[in-house]
Amino acid sequence: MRYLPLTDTDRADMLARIGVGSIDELFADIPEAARLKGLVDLPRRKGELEVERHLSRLAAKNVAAGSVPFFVGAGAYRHHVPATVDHLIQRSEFLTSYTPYQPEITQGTLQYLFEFQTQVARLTAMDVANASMYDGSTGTGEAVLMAHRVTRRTKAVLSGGLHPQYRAVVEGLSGMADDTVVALPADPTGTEDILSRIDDDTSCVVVQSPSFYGQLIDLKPIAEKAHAHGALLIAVFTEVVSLGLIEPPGAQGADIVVGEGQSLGNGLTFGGPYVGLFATRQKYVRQMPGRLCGETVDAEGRRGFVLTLSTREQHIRREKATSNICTNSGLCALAFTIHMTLLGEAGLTRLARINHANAVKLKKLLAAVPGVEVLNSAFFNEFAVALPKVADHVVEALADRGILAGVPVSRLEPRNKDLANLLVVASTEINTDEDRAAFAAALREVLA
Amino acid sequence: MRYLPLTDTDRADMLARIGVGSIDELFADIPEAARLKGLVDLPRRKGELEVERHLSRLAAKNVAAGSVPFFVGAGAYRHHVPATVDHLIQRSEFLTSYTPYQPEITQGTLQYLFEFQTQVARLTAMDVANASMYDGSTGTGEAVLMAHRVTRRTKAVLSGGLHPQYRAVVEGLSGMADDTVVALPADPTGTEDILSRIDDDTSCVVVQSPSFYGQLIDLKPIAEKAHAHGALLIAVFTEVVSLGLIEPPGAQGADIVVGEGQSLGNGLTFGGPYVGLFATRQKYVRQMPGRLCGETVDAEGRRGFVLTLSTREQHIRREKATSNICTNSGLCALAFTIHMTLLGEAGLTRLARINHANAVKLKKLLAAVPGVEVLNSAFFNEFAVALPKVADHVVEALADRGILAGVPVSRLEPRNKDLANLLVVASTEINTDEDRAAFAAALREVLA
Amino acid sequence: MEEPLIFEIGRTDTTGVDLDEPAEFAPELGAHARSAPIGLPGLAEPEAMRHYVRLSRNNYAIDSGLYPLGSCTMKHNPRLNEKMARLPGFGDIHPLQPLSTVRGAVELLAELGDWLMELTGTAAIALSPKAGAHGELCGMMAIKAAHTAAGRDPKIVLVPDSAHGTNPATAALLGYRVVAVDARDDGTVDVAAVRAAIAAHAGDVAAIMLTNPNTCGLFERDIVAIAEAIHATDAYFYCDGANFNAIVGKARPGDLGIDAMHINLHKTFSTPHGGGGPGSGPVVLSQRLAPFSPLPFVRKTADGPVLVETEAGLEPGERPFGRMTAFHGQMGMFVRALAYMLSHGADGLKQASEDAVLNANYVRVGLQDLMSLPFGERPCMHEVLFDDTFLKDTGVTTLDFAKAMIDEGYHPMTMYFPLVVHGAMLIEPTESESRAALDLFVATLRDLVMSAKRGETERFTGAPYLAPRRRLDETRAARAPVLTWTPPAPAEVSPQAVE
Amino acid sequence: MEEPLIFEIGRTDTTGVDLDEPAEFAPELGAHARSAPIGLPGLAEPEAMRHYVRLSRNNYAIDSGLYPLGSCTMKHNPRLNEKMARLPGFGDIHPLQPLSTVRGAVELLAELGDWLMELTGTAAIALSPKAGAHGELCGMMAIKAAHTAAGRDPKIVLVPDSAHGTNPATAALLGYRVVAVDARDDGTVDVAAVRAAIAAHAGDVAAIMLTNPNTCGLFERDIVAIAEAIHATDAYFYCDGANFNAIVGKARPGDLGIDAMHINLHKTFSTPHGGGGPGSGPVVLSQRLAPFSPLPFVRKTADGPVLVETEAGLEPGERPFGRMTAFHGQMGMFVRALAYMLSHGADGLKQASEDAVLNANYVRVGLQDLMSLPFGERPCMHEVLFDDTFLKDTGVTTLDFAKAMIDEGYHPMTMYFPLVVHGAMLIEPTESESRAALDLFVATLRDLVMSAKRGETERFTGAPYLAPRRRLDETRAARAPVLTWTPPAPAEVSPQAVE
Repeated sequence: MRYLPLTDTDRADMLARIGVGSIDELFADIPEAARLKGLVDLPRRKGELEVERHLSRLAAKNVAAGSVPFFVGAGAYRHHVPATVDHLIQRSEFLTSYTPYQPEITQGTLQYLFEFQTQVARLTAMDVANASMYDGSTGTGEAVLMAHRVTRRTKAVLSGGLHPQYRAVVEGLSGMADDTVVALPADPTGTEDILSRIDDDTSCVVVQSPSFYGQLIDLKPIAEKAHAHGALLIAVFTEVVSLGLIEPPGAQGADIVVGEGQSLGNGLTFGGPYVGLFATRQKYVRQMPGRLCGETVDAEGRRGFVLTLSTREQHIRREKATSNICTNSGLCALAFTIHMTLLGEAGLTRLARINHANAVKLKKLLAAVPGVEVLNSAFFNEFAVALPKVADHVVEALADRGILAGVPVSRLEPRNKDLANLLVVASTEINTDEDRAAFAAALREVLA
Repeated sequence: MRYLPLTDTDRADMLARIGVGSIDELFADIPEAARLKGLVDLPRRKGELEVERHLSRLAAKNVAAGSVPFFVGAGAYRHHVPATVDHLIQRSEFLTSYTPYQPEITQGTLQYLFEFQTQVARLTAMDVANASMYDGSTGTGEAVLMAHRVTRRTKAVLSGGLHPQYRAVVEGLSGMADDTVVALPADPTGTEDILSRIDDDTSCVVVQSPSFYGQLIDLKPIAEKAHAHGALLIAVFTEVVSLGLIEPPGAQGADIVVGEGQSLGNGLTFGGPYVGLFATRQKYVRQMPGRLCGETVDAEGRRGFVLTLSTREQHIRREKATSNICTNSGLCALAFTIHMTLLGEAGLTRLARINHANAVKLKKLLAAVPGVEVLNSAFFNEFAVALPKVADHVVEALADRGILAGVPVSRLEPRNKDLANLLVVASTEINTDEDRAAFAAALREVLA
Repeated sequence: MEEPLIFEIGRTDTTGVDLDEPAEFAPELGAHARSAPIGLPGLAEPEAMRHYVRLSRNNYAIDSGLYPLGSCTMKHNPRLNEKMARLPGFGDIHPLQPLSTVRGAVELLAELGDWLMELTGTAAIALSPKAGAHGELCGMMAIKAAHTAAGRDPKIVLVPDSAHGTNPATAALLGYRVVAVDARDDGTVDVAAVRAAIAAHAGDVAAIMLTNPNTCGLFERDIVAIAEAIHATDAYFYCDGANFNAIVGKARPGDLGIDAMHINLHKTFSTPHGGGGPGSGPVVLSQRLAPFSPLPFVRKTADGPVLVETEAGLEPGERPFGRMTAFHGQMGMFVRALAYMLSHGADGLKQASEDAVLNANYVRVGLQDLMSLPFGERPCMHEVLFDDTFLKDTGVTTLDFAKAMIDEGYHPMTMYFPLVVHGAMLIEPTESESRAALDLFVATLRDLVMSAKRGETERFTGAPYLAPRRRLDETRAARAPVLTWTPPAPAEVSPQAVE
Repeated sequence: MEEPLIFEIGRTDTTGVDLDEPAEFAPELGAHARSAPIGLPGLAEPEAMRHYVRLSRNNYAIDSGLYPLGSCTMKHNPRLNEKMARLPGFGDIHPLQPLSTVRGAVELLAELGDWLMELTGTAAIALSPKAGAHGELCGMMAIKAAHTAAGRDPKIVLVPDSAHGTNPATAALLGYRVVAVDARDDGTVDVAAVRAAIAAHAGDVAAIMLTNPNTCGLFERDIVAIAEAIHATDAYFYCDGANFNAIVGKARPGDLGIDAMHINLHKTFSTPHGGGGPGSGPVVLSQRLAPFSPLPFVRKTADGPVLVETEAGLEPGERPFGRMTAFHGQMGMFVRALAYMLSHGADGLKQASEDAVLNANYVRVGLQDLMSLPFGERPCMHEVLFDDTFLKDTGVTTLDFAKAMIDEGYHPMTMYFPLVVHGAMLIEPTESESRAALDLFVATLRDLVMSAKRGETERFTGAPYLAPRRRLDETRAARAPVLTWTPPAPAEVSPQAVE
């Protein structure tokens, strides 16, 4: 087997050296009855060529986003990632290294994590960021738990503009822990009255901007009301590129900022692996979940980096840890950091302007299609439209025409019939004018 | 521009430091009349996404070999290359390093070249090999020049089984240098009488086995006759995998062995870059062209490697060099060496057996098609068939049916009408039984 | 050469990406436009390339050396898997594009699930957990949901002291109280202790969380009896599958009585660790827990596998406890893991487990006369645990010993874990190492031990000497944490120095 | 850690590739089956990965540091180009599959040719040469063919002493006699010397081979007059295009009167050097030489570009001199070079040349007070040439100085070339370097110069100290060459030692 360096001769010699007669003697502690006598009922080994054939056949059954006009967002976005990013993250020294618990020989990982933390803190205008979470949704769940620890309260208020699957993650975790979740109804236009739901029992308010429906939300009044009641504002975003153009949550009073970082450096890959961004105020740092990389010096006084504040973490604190989290999303964070470094502020802001301009163009085209109504007054690269038909069917009809047109809200909110005709569409820098024109023309056709 | 780190501020500051008023002052030696005033008439710069779109559009106009049943050989072969190979050759330290003229900091390159040389010498059963040539065809041209240097004669005899484009390369070089080339007529069956063409003026005999037509040739009598007349035998191959199964040229008396190494580690890429293999006897080493890597020690006595015998080379000897060659095919040689190392003798011989078995299967299938005659009595993974129609048209008709069926000999020998119906076909480990059955069925259809 | 931070070399007006300003820009941002600069430096592409290549060269990696981290399983990461994960049909599909356009992706989820269920002998699988600890959370949530569904509300989870820290942390996250169960002198859990704990908390035990093979590198030989005791009190058996790689193809956890187990795809099935992630922690579930598997899940139908994403799509008997994450889990890792399993096959996976165990025992016998085995000279599974008895009176600690390994070209083993032995050193060579590599490793460690015993203390206490950094001051880092870069305060300048 | 050779660690029965023996094997090999083993060791995949990763770490690379090799042009190699070359539509097409199935490939050849002809102001292009020296050969063969076609047979080629060695070697290969032309004190060719040489060999001069910008880093300012003199005697002007990267977008060689010039795609258009190749050396040709361009070539037609592969396909006026290589040239390099040109565009290519020249002059002024410029303090093109005058009486040679740079983290500059100055040091920073990188480089070299002048000789004569190897014994390597590995002779064993 190509991955196993031992030969049968090695195996025999080594067993003799160990002093056992057969390999099964080493497995003697497994109860006899449970020991497998033959092989499990699965195929035998395959050469590379056969594995490639098998998996390529499966891959070919999927429509790659890059092969069609593509407008799907709703929490994951198709952006162009420079070839340098994928090259660098495949460097053996990054790809096949472990968590940097031995800092003397993992300064490479530690330094990029420090760069990542600083980039995230600056993007969000917060004091500190951690070394990444699994993704935006689980990060949001962790943020709510953190708010509970900070406030010693257990009620979270969730905006109706929060991504429905993020809401589900929070509800699942809080439900299990007997905490309270107040989830407001779906709010495509960003006009819900969330202020009135904040009271002295509230631990945190969770607001997404741009919202799941694309609407930009003014966080300042929410932060003020929350703070007045001793609650925290958790600001969420799923499209990090928006921060190149819109006011960052940290400048609007957010206490914890959680975001999905996939847009920078990371592909769509059917939903994972992605990279959760997590930032907060300095004063809450010891309540943060996840890994943190900090600066220090070595025995010769040279600057170096280490994982730090690990007394918050499960491997030290066990049941008293701030989270059970162990893994971060290291390699995805590296991709994020490299892409962000290539962009720089000049590139990021330009990328954000292109995204917004493309979405504005798309909005105009779609709004001109009879029966279509755009719901959002202020948006970044994504917005919601009300169709005169069930959105799910329209999307399928467009897919048949070779256009991936967005996400029908019913896919995530199937029980709310009011949302059946809503479609969330995104347009990033990857879309051409031809793509958008084809979308509008096909939509016109399907709705006719 | 993303590849240019200087900013306009840098440029202005640097010009000031240099003490010139404008960049054009640095170009003042260019005659005024020839200085371009504006930009050349070519498009402006493009972002990555646009470049990808442009080139992907061109690429999509080609039929990738891996997307269809594929039987094309005739000097370049489609084999499966392990993913590890392409990963390793893209390591920055291999990809973006220069020729190892500073051996202290290029031991990586030098050591793999030493491994490459040893692998090639063993494969061919020769004493020494160089660090690679551009490809098999130019290597053959160099081998003939080397034979002229060794024998101090100027007449080369080329077998009719030599790849026609290899023949053209030798003829071109020799023609320019006023040397004599005796090229025998095309010899699909390996039955030419080459022995009678060897005389005391002959510098070398150039024989390919497996021949361009796939025929295996017995080199021993040719070597004997050549040596009896003071001439050298240059043995050529285009399919290095054959050496896993057939008697190597070195064991048959060859004095110089030249081959194309593309089959191992390297893709088809429309004909280049490939890697020429070049091996000879110890006694001729100082007449060899190309780079050589040799073992030595450093100032502390540790083993190390250097480029050596460079007094043969142009950068030292100038017009007295053994060749004008400067570049080798370093990265392709690395791919070859890694693939060869992964295979090892066990893997190479098994790969060769699979190739041969597949070709035998294909031969049986094609021979059963009415009107088709297989011309070769002994072959490796490739053979020639005589069709009842013009081969060129048959190949086009099969391509329309989605099968890339081989090379019509007329593509390379358009003026020899006797060869118009000949087709050279190859079957390597990439072909499945289904591929071969589809080929035979389609051929039956086209010939019906 | 020292490599600065991007903040020290980059500039906010430099970019390594060529983008044209949009031809028209009539923003519809309302009042939400950014009002201040961000402060993000950029680098041109050549600068960025060099920066990150140089950083990488300060890292140790499995590709460049033996990485004997016990319980972390640093095995070879095949590049075929990387290539497969990057096929556009996997790498470039959106989690919410129409299901009719991702049939192959759903088939892959089903196929991966089938492999994992067959290898573990279980009835259901939740693929979505993002990492091992997330899988633990998922499994324990399924257990809690099952108790709730049965109208029970037990409060206790039994966890042995040798467990990974994630186990108690996970239990605590769900409001459970953690009760320790003692181990025997031989390093395995005592079934009598389990029974005693159950009796002491009669009716209030929700589950036991047990790692098997355990973190001492030993197979819990009473596991069937433990499972029976747990089941007898209507509790569930959660198995931490971190060490499943020792027994793949040799035994199936489902056959041993476990109810839930996460599988670290990066440990057992070779998806790269990537400097600390991403992971992937699918959870297999017994028949009893299967109904509670979270959304999304794959349902097999006559027309092929179907992805069930919401409660609206449920059929009778399906009672998912909720959702662990947005979307469907770590697809990129699934492709890699499946490529690994297809490559090995039933025969290769079994052989890999055997080789992993063989290699660990080979290291054990190579060192046991010089180092100290806390539980005697008995066979281990895929990792061998030493304690620091052999360093007694040398002035060298486990930490020192580990750091000295760095100077010999090795990554240290896992240190001070598990907590149940003093100065633990947990060595897992994995099946990826050749015999020659093990021989060299053993010889090097023997040399280090002799050196320590000879009193060459400074070789250890000052180590590493040859790494990119000498020992780092972790206390200083934690005391006043510096977690982001801030520009140095401008130096005091005398008026004359200002131009 | 020292890494052995594969022959020392591999075994012939080990393989890192899984292949099944063919189900049936009835060979039709005649009497040609191999009769003896080959002796090729194999490694399992993890071993091979580690072996080559470790080897790579002993290499210096442009991705990890400044690589100021004059005339070699070590610039940034964009990974976009690597990605494009690997598109299956380019990487996985056979040179002899039907032309109807490779239309995009032929279009790419045409497009690349158009860019190169426009940038050089020439009429035709031969894409197939495999490297720069092969391009020289091609260009000189076209020149020889043109003479032959005109019924002439001149025997002399003029080559200045500052030329690359490939120039005289190429001329000699074609049977020409090489005659040197002198340079002026300012490092450029004297048009008077050219005229004198032409007069001395009246009617027998076939061509001049001139590098421009030349290898002293200077533009041949009399190039137009030289071209006129050459053309007046019915000879041709071959230009070595190795340094074309200095003037792309600033001037066109065709406008200056050259008849043939090869272009090193790896130097000017960033295809990777790959440790010594593969290269690619397309040759542009003037109208006079265009008919002689070798096979294959691309002919533009109303139906799009057509690839002409054999003489049977020629049209009137096409008189190719033959064929340089099998197939069509270095397609993989063509894709990369075109990606580079598309990325830069007309504006970016010009800017790149300007930045290359700017960077070289910035280094020049940073060092000229301490090091010695053989031709005075005048502007240079893309590279700056120093001689070893500044090392006089220090006991430090150019070689020592270069090796000491290694210890400072730099690859040395080109040494002892060109031959026309003593102890030459030719520095080409390229446009890929930032100003900060240049400042550090200049500071480092200034420090080294001061150190040499202070008499710290051993810092130089013993250098490098910090590289994977100390200085290597090249004499020993050449005296009794060891070019392949042979197993060590078995050690003498006493009978007792045999088990």
